Amino acid sequence: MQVISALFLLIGSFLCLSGGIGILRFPDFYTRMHAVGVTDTLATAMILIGLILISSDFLVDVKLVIILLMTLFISPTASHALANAALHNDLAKKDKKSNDEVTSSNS
Amino acid sequence: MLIAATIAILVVMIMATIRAIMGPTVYDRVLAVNMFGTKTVLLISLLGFVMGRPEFLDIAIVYALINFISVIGVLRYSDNFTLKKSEAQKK
Amino acid sequence: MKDLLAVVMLLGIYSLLSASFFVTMDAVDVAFTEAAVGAGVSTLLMLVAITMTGRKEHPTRHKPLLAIVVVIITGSLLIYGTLDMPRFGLAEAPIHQHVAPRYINDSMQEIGVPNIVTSVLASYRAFDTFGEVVVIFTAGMGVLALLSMVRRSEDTENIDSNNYSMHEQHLILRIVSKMLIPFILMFAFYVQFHGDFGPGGGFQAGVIFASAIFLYTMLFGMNTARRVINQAFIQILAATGVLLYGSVGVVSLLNGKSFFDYSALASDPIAGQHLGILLIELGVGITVAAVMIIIFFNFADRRNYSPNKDSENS
Amino acid sequence: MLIGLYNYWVVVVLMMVGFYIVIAHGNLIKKIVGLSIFQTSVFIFYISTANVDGGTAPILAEGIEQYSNPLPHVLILTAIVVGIATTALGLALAVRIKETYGSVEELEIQNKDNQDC
Repeated sequence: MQVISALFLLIGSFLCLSGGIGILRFPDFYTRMHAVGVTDTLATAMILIGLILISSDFLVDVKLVIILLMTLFISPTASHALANAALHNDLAKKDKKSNDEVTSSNS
Repeated sequence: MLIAATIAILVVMIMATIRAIMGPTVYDRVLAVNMFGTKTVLLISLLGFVMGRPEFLDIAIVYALINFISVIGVLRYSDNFTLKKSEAQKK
Repeated sequence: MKDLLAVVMLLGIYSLLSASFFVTMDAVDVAFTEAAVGAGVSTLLMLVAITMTGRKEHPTRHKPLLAIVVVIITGSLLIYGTLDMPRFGLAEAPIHQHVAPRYINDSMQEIGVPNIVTSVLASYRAFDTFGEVVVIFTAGMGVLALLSMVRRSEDTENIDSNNYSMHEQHLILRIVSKMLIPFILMFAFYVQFHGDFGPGGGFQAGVIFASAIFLYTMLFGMNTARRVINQAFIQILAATGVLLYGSVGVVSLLNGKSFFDYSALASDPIAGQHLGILLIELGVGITVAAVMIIIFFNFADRRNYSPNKDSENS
Repeated sequence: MLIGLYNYWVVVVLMMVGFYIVIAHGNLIKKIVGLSIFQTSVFIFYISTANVDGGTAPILAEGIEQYSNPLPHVLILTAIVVGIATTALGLALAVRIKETYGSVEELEIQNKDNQDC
């Protein structure tokens, strides 16, 4: 049990880190959003499952499952709302422009 | 392993903070704050296990909820700014 | 940083961080409160205020040099003062010698509640907490006095249609929130009544309850929320909480014990303590929730109406 | 010996950051933000003094001997909620000032006052 839990925790930490690198390194908002939105949910699920495997108390298990369920609901909803709001406010145009400027200045 | 995961989450939190400080647009910042919130939930549940007092899990639940509320709040009111701006431009 | 919106968001991160700090310092209840208050309510209130006062800070002529000198002098004096303080985490520090041992060793026999923070908050220092609740109530009344305004009916339709179009945009958000809000309310009650055994209590529960209402207000519009929660009703509720708290003290006074000595409430002292703590936490929860809702509603109302008022004036 | 005092220094630094914001910035909202940073530094001060080496959260449980000091926790718990209530009051004042003077910048408010006199 310990080994499996450690494996889950390891995968979770790896996903977290890749999401963190994604939010720092990606060039514009939507790609960052992609990096975070995808890794966040899975990483949270992995780490919580890892914790469930090593906990011995039933109440603790229940609470962890509640957190897991809520993350599964909330995280995609928040990402959706964020992307929706950004799209509605014409962020895409601005960002593309600024990216074009950046790439042209780089090249 | 718990400690390793905690450290990984701390590193990611630092990264999210950097993005929140740099973030060229409001949405980048909201994204970073949201990510920071989910990582706090994980950090607190991990810390509960590291210290051997899993009572901390209640706090993690509160965080998950409050984080959602504050993201919605920021979007609702930042929407308002942009709406006002676009109306002003139309006029 | 000139963009106040960014400042507020960083303040949110700061508060999340300080709550994590409280967790590592074993202050579970404090972390709970900071989680509910700092990240949620205070960020929201700041945001609403910024929508009214303007988002950009004007570049003003600063005299930072003088300020920096003052700050550095004060800071170094304070650091000089800390040199005599006891070492961090020292078990023999004076703060741990005075009343804390009694709370830790005897509270189980005297109060019968596992969470020491709750027993100190609601029983040993009940009078202090009563003062705090009255301060919160007064602050709520202050906001009411400053910001409340007579609602005009002709604006209602306009705002309703605005909100309607907004709902259409956020369909997914609305459905998920509909599922979440009952859960948040349930959780608030859990925190309220489980405060004797784990982290939690009236203060936290009140804030969580209020944030569920905030979420509802933000997604379904002010008028829908007003229909659910009447302003007059919530004002009465805020006063009821304080009165409930105070009357528990008066009842124990009438039963021949001192003010807030709950062992007078029942024949068995421990049962009396339990009943007293339950009632007091309930009073605190009601007042905090009602005051937070009053504050938020008045800010949101002001925001909806002030543009019209400005155009009338100009 | 000195290194054991670092918690106080962190508090002092945070407190001074808040203090600097309050005295150096003209925007009232920003002053309130500075005040709340100042406030949090006081919270951190109290909570860090409550910590005991090897102690755990002050919720009585079987087999735990050393608890942290619960008294500062109680004080700060109520202080946080009172703090948000007073912050809300400050924000309400700022909103009213904005409505009356049309600005929340200290200088502009003073200029307007001088003109009226």
